[in-house]
Amino acid sequence: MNLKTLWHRLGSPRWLYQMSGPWIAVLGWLAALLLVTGCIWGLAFAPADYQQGNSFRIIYIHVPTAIVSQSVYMMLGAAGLVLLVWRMKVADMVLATAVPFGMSMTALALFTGAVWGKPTWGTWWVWDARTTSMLVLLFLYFGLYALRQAIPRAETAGRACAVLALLGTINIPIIKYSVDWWLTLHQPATFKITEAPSMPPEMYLPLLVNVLGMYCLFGAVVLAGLRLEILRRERDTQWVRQLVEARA
Amino acid sequence: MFTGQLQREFKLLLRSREELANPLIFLFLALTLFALGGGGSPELLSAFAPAIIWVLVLLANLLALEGMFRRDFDDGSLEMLVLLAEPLFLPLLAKIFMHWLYSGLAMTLLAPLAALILFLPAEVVPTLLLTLLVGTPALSLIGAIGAALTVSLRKGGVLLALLVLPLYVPVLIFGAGAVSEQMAGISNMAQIYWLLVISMIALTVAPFLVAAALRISLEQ
Amino acid sequence: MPILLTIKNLTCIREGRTLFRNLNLALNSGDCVQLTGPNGSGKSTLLRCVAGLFADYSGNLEAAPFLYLGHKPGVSALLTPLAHLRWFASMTGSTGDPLQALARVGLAGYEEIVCQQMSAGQQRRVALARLLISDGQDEQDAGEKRSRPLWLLDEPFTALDDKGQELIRQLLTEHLQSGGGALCATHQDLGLAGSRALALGGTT
Amino acid sequence: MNFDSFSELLAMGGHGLYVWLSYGLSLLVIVWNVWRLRSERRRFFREARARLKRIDSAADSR
Repeated sequence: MNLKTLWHRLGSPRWLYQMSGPWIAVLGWLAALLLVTGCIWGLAFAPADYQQGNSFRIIYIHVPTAIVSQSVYMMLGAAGLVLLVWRMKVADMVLATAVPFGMSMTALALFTGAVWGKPTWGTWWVWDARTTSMLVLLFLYFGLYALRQAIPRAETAGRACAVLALLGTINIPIIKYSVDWWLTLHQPATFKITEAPSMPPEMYLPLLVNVLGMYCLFGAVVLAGLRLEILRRERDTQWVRQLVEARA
Repeated sequence: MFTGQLQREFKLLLRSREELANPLIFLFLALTLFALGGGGSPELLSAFAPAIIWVLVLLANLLALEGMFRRDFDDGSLEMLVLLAEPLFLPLLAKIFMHWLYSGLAMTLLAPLAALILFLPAEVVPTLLLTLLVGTPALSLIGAIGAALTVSLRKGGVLLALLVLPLYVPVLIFGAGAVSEQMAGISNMAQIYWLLVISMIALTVAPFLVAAALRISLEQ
Repeated sequence: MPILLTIKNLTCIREGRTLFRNLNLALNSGDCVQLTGPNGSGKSTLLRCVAGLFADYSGNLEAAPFLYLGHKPGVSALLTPLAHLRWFASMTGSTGDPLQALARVGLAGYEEIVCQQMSAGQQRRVALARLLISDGQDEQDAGEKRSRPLWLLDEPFTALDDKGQELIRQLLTEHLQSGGGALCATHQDLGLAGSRALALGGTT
Repeated sequence: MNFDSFSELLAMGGHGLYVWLSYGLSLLVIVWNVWRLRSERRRFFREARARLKRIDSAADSR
């Protein structure tokens, strides 16, 4: 199938619904497999850090969630652009369903960061560049979520969120830079946590597995949300009716 | 078209003079509260003065934002503007400019007074004014997008704050940071250039996003 | 005769309700189409689709430059009628005389009074004055000079007294005679010679 | 395995509370995300069935 027909088919809800079913199962099970492997590996088999001891094992959940939450926001910006320029409904559905996921992952990354910080550096919270930009990212997610909740009409809400996501995506690099600069003003660079090269493979391989697992989970969740949105918006079409009756 | 809209906004502003002063009164009221809460200690207040002034400018700006499109939306003028104006960004720029005049510029002009209340050293005041002058346009421009997105909502106020304040973070950091650096005796031109850059990016992007957001808000 | 509005296979579904399906309409200059139908049958939505305020439809729409008069009069409460019309003129580039237009809609003497202090009907009249100045006042060769030949009127009779309603009929008649066209949603009888009715929401 | 016994794995060298708290909450969040979608899907089918019934009975009674 060439790219153009794929593009057209992405506009067909029914095709998307049927195609996404098996993909959700594959991605979901893959995510479960990878995450379970990565976590057990990281928790039980990876060697302890010679400075931080065992508390560093939080990295295996903290870094993947942080990475995924940032990629999700970037993807929201891209989806917003697609929706505003080409008015593709799929983009709207992705925008609707990925926000709660991204929001929960950002909150999780902040929480695990705090829990990691307490035993390692003796404080729950540091105003360092990474945590601060994650916090702002969480607020950006809150904004997207609240805006969608506030606008009653789904189509209007989707396009309003697209504008906001686009604006946020433009802003994220500026926020990152400003926060980086601000950090150097207030305190000298204290610690660089996630420098990969200094890690031996038996330490970073589980991390890699978990990052992959998180992306698979993200894919599965977005596709499942997409299916749900398709059903809601196509509820009066013949094929959805048949689906509903078949499940009765 | 720009001047036509500007004249209209100016007339509207003259007719609602009493509302005009509200953000400014808020600014000074909050400043007083800060001074009272801080025990009036000059060292404490002057150390926090750049942050307090900038945060209050953000909030006062936000307060003025809500009315930017609200009244026009309620009486249907906004609908007409969107239908008639071609290109739409010209009258929108006029509206944003007007908002900046009575929030950003007015606050810049009153900032020396705020600096006085908070015991900000006199030699830092020019820097404060410069950062406000260069940074506040970005606030009005970015804020206009949020105002346009929430204009059709009855209870848009808190939502507007939630949408817009995270986007104000860089302006706050560079603005307050430049003043703090000046107090510490460090060169701060980089931050002021950054404020300028943010305002310029906002100036090029915001009018189109505001136009898009208004069209979306009117679709109901 | 120039065509002012073509609607081809217009379908609009809102909140899961089909407002209209495969709607077709051609409106030539000199035509007036009255939209009728029960509440919620999509009259306003159709007008908003044509005006470009509502884009969630499928089908083809081609409209000449138009003037839209919606539910809300679009008159700022804090402005005077004169200031409002001047602003309107600066947005559209229309050259009609605002004073003359205000006199025509029965608001002579109210030019400098803030709209806030006027009644709802008078505010509607200010909105009607917009229709006049966009046309220009030169009656003799107005046909060629109409910059916005298509009028989209949503419930224009709202809040108007008998005289005001008569005024709308007059304005419409003149507009149609000079080559304009109108799409008008109302429950009242327009009483115009060249008017057709388009009933919406007939199918259940 | 990096630990000598299961109890040492649980203790995490004295940081057990922090490590297991993070992992536990992460599990909770992931499960919540999956559960949310599943329950909303079930709710959609339940409501769609009820709606279809209402539409059909309205059509019958006419």
